[in-house]
Amino acid sequence: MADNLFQEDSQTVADRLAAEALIVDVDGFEGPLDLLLTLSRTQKVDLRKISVLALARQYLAFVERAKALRLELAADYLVMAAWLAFLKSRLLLPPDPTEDGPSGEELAAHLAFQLERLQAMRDAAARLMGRDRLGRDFFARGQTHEVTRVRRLRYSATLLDLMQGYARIRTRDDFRPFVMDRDAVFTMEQALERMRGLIGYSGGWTDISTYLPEGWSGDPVRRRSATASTFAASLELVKEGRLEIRQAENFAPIELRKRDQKRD
Amino acid sequence: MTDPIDPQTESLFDAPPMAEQERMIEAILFATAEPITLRELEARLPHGCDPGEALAHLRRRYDGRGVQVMKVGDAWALRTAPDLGFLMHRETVETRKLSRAAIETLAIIAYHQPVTRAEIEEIRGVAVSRGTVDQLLEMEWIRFGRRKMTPGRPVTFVVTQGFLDHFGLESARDLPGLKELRSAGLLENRPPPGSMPRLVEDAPEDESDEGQSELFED
Amino acid sequence: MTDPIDPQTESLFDAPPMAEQERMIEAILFATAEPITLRELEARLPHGCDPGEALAHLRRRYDGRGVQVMKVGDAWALRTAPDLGFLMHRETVETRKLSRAAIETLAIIAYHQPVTRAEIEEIRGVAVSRGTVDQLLEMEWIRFGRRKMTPGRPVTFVVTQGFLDHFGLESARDLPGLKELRSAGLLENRPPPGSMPRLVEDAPEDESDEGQSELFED
Repeated sequence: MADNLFQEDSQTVADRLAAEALIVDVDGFEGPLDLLLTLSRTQKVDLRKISVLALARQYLAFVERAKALRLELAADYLVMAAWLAFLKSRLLLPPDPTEDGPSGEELAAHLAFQLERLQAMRDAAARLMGRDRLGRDFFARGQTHEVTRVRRLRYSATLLDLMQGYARIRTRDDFRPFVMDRDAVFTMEQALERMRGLIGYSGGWTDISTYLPEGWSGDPVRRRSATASTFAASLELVKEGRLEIRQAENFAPIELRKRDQKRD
Repeated sequence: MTDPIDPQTESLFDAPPMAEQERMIEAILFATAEPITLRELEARLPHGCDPGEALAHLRRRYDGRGVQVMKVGDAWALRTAPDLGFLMHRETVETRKLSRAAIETLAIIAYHQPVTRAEIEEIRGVAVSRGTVDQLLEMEWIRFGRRKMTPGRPVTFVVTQGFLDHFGLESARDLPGLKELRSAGLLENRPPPGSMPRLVEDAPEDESDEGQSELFED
Repeated sequence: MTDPIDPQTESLFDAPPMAEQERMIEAILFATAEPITLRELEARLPHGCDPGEALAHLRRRYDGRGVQVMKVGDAWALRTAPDLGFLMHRETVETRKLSRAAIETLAIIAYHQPVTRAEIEEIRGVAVSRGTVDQLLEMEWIRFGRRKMTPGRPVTFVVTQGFLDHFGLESARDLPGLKELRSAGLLENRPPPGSMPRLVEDAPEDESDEGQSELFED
């Protein structure tokens, strides 16, 4: 490929320069429509009076030159070239009455419309960017005073919510009036019973938490209930003279020891 | 847009007219993030301007307006008029539905007041979280009643006047009983298997009378 | 200082006098850099105020001043007069340099809105890169409009209040040359006749629609 590129001796230097100028530009084009718009400028006429036939010739010549230089053109440039070749033949040949579809003139008109519309958008974009702009020509307040938002929560409940809530509880009672859901409550009675059984085995000072029943230390609600009842039961046992209790300082662990009955 | 005097068309040596200087200072004070000193103003204005005089004009112009020209140290700034500060606070009220636990606890307190926490737990069948009670206390829908004359003298809860106002009740006795709830279709109409459910009106507890009367003491 | 009327002392049912409403709006607009909608103003003013009328008064008052009351879509903002920009070198914000593709895409969205990605590509004759759209979205100059009621229900793009604010436009109807472009038929979305190649590779409508919806799923 590279070799071939340097063997284009048949071309004059001027030809090559002209071709290369366009090729270098190819990168700068945003697609075939943009290239067509640029080519149309060489006609120096109102876009509405543009000769689409001439434009098609220019475009095809451009593609030929690019091919001659073995330049790979993107597919859409080639699709456009094929279509323009078709359009050119339509514009040049007398219309075939058996053929359906739009006439060459209609197709040319639409292409001219597309070019004009693209040019109009470019002009509009330029005008837009040339306007007085915020932060460049006019300015917003520099020293803003933020609004202090005071958020207030309000809870709502209707009388119906209340009654339904109550009804929910009472109907549950209808079916098991005296069975309470006390899964999460470890009563003082339970704790006392448990402690009475356990204290016989403890010799030295032991952290009260070791007396918590199994399965009650995970869930915070259950742990709280078990801790409270175990503590209350311990106090009860201290009162009975069967246990000693101590705490080194605030929030330090509470420790228990079996009271030596003999020393009493 | 207006048609202001273009400073470029002015003679190179003449300062812009005072009205124009005032406009310039107004724009600068508006757009700067910091208060600005006279010296800085002078540096930013076209040559020959008198920012002191222009400021005096501007200050007079804003006299009594919603925004005022104020001196901050030795600098100048535009500030909201002090009496309009209240416009800079925006209170947003968010309404949230009360949790089921809170509604049930509230309902029990309303129907059984005065009621202790242990009693609420017994009726609901689950422990009452501290947060639920605190929330209801904070909303001022419940308050502490008198202590119960039982061992440990536990505190009781009663509903407040605010509660009655919110629910459009004249008294806690206006709360419908179970019979009415049932006839209103709020309860499934099933014959209770054991004892009739306790109705508020005929609640056997001696405290209930006491509680209601307590409610209307204050 | 002046002795403004304290709105607290007003009757609960009377709105403050118009002059006072004007002061309040002045203070609110001065306090912020963002445009504020009429609705927001109404919410922040005492009950019964007429921000629309007060704004009209305020706008007249600032006519020709160094600061102006500008309408931005359905919102209002105070901005310095554009002719005084030369004084604000220090406040000038460097705007990100937009690519030619981004500028053209922005103009097409502004003039053709609501417009689909496929329509933008049709006008420009090339695929619109995702980065271009992302950049414009990020700058908050464009946003998604409602979906088009065509097969595939593609999303559309429209310009934002931020766009209007940046370019000093009251509404998208005030875009320069809009009327002329419309009467010249250049804002029409004319379908290409028959065999014409779609200039964008992914030709058929439904495919490109699919691409778009995919892009905006999140």
